[in-house]
Amino acid sequence: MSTAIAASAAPIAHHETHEAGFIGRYIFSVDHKVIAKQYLTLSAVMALIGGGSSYLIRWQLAWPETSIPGWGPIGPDQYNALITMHGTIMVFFVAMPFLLGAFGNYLIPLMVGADDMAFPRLNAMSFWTIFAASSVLIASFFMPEGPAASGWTGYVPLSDKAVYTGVGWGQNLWIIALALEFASFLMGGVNFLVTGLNLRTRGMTLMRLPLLVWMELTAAVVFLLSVGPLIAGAIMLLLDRTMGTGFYQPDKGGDPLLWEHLFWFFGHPEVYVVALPGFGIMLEVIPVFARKPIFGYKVMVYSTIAAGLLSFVVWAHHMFVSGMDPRLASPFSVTTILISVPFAIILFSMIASLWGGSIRFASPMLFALGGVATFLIGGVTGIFLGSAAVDIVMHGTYFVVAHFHYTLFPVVFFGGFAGIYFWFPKMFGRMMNEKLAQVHFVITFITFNMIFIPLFFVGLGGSPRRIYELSSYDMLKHLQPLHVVATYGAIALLIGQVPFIINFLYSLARGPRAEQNPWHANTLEWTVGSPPHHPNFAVPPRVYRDPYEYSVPGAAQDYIPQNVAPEELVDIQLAAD
Amino acid sequence: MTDTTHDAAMPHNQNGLYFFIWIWLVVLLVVGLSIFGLPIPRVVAVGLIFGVAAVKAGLVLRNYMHLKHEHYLIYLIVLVPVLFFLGLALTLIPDIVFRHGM
Amino acid sequence: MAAGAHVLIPEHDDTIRQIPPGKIAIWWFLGSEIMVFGGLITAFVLFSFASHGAFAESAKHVHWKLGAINTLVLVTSSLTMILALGYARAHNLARTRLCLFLTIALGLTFLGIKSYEYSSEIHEGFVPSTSLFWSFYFGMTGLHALHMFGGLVVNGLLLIAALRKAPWDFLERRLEFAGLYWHFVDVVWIFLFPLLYLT
Amino acid sequence: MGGIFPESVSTFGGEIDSVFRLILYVVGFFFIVSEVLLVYFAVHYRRGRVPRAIYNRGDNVREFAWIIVPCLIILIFDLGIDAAGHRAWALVKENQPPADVIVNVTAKQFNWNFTYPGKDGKLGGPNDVTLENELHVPVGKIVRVTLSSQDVIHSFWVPNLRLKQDVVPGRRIVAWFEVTRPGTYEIACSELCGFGHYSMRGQIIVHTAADYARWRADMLANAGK
Repeated sequence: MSTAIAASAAPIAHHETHEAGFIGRYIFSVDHKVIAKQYLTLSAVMALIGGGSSYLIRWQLAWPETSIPGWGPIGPDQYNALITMHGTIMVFFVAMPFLLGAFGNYLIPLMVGADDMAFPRLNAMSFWTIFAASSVLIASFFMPEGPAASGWTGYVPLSDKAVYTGVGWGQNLWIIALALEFASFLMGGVNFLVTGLNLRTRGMTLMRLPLLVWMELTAAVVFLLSVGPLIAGAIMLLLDRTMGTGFYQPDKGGDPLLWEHLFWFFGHPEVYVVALPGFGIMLEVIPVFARKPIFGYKVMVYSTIAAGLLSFVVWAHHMFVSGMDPRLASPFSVTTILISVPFAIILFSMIASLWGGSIRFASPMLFALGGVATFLIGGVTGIFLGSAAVDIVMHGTYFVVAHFHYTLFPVVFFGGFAGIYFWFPKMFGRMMNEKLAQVHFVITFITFNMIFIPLFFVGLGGSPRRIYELSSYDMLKHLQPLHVVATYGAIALLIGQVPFIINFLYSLARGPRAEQNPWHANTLEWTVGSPPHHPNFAVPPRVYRDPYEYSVPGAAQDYIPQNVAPEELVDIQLAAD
Repeated sequence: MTDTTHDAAMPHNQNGLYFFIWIWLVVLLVVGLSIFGLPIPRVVAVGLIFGVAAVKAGLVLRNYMHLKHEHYLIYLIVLVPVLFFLGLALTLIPDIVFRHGM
Repeated sequence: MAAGAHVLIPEHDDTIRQIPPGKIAIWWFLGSEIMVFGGLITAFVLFSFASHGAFAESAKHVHWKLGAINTLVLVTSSLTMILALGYARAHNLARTRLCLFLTIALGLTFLGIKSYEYSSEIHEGFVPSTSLFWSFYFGMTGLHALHMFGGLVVNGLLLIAALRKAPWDFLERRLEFAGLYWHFVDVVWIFLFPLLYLT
Repeated sequence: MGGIFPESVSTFGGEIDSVFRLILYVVGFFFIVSEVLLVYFAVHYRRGRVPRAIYNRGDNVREFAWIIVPCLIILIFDLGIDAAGHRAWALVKENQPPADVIVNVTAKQFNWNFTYPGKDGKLGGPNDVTLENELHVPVGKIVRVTLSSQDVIHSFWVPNLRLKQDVVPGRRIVAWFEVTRPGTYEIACSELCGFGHYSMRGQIIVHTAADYARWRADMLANAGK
């Protein structure tokens, strides 16, 4: 059956790859699988920088008067720069290249049955653009006045004039890095959409696409349509900083709230740009390890689209107390609450998919379920912030910090690690060590909660976020022990990644060879070799069924890959009988 | 993936139509400019000028960009962003135009 | 492999796949461009309402006649661009080259007039930092001019391809995609002109 | 929420806290149900116990009702939360009651300046008095603060009052509160405003009526000198 079909795929060489040397094959490759690995490497490097900065931030918050081991003391201006860079790096240079760049690039063509992205060279260009963006961002660390220090939201006028933060070119480079990053994902997003919509193989109708593809495509649409106003806003910000214009300066007739609106018009959808692919990974993993179809595939697709559309009409809930017209608050409260419904459907369907399953707790499944369990906390705490009245108290406090880490960490890291453990055999042709993976999960799960549950209480206690020292307020001093707990958690979380790094690097070189379909999964990427050769499919595959046909009654095997023709199925059946 | 299957729906030689549309575009430009000179209330003039601009844009989109022969997906790709940015503009009116609190 | 007998869902119901990939890509790109210019236009219109007539006052200093000429130039370049595609479809190489050449010439004329406008305005003392209107004026027309420039580069490459007798299907397809972009830039100007010059 | 929240000392603080509690109970219930189901399903349907899964796709209405009905219930509860929240929001932010005491608040990097009416009892006159980082108000009176900023966006945040309002340059944003208990409470800046953001601390000193009169007389006398 499928094994035989795919085995024939292996020997056919593609004129492009076999001619190319090392540079052509690994550096300026146009193969989506290589580009995906480049994205993965980039996001790993950036995650080390972003995660390392969280160590400095957490140490400073727990023991403000001490010098940070391995670094030295940091001042308030450095602290602001660190939180700015931590946010910018984690959202734009870790989450997006990881979930969209790496997994989207690797899996969309394979899952829809295409040989490569629709525009391979554009794909390479989008990677090298984000590479340039990352370089610019890292270069900003070495500017004389340091990197941008106005928060990852870059609120004006703080970011609008150098005098307010004392940062000159660091902030300009921050804008340029973001602009390049947006350009990169504009190219990438277009490529995703064309690949997912037009390069589907025969029989791969829209309603047979794996949910990860649906979610990546929705994320791409949401990104493409939401980033425009922020690009316009960033152009205005750069002009303000370099040409002396006054788009955001009230004394020149400008308005600081314009930036907030433009930023959050993008910023909220951006959360879904990151969250949806993370869910997509969990949704690929859960059916495989529960040996069950996803519960309510179609409604899940519609919910995804609904969440994508609704994400454009909720942005002002970030601005309830920003000084915008208070009459706007209640309509935006309602839309914010409405958007919880599609997400509730997605999460409940994930839980319902477990019912009646035969669940194997391999490491991808552990991370996927851990992601669902923790995202629920992020989801329900969002209701507090979505209610305008409670947001008066919660806005700008550590409650917000804990909330968005509880939404983004589960999708980016629990989802992302689930994806890595799941597709590592496909990507690198070797298996990872399961014991180390489980240790990694247990440490990550416990320490993550240990960091952010205390921070909810710091926020409820009234502590504003982004403050260098809690002890400058008498009313907050009693919250200090919570910060200490969180910092122990953060350090343990960072150390807890060591088993993963060891596991990854060791398995890369020495892991046992992976079979073509080690998890007995159905989607098309498992019907080709591990790792796949350059033209992914020797013969364009043909799709006959839905992506999650596990444990079909009467079938000999508990999985039926998408490309198994009905008559082949009959043959298997007869042989089994 | 070839273009030919898709473009078959489109009549072949359309150069005459393109000239015709161009004449309309020039006429509408003149119309827009003459509204600018008319002694009518500014609000009405602005409304008319943008009406004319919208008609011109529609002519270019439908004929030069062949939107009238396109799949509904292409319409969606154009219309959804227009709706989103109009929504953005409407939502910002109370803040930017009336400057709540100023 | 399986024969056609077991196709569970007929292939032709899925019309999206029949759109050429390049076309769908360029439209997605234009969709996000609509949001970029939409954001700028939104900001301009709202600030214009908020300015209590200051914008209209400043707008008296822009050279609306030059703007009108430029509109004519750009609309005409759209015509030559679409004619280039029309002639390419008719496999008339000489006229395709001529139309492409005219498009580029008209585009350069537009940029020339635009830079003359800029320099005379700057001589009159209107620079981006003069007032919010001028910030928008220079920002929006500058971004538009950058888009024009990008389009000119693409058209120039296409002209070179046409001069080198590139295959027809290549020329037809590229001319269509470059044309979509060029017409979009034209549409943007159709709105920018009344916004900045006439109101 | 004693112990977790700072003590509430404004007239509307209780309203906000009760909306918080309402949300806590509603989402807490659904949260616990979801987590319990998640863990129960995961443990109950483990491979060792259930060798072969049940094939159900949840693609008919009868099965999917298991998802849709809870979601509709959540939606109804959510709209209830919105209604309750709207009342509290309108009370705090939308309706400005007539003020007994008015103070202008000017935020700048990294200070709060509080400007009080001078002898003429009106703000904006030549004899206004400005104090740094100290807001004196009487208990049981409606205080209106007009917030403006000289440089960047700050945020006027008094946890005990349950009042937060961003201070935006170019705008004069009005907020109100009525304190129910005399005492000294802290004002924090809760919008990143530069390197001194963490130390942009102010105090709100709530006097009894008699104390307030005495303080005001002293202040005017000092200002006259």
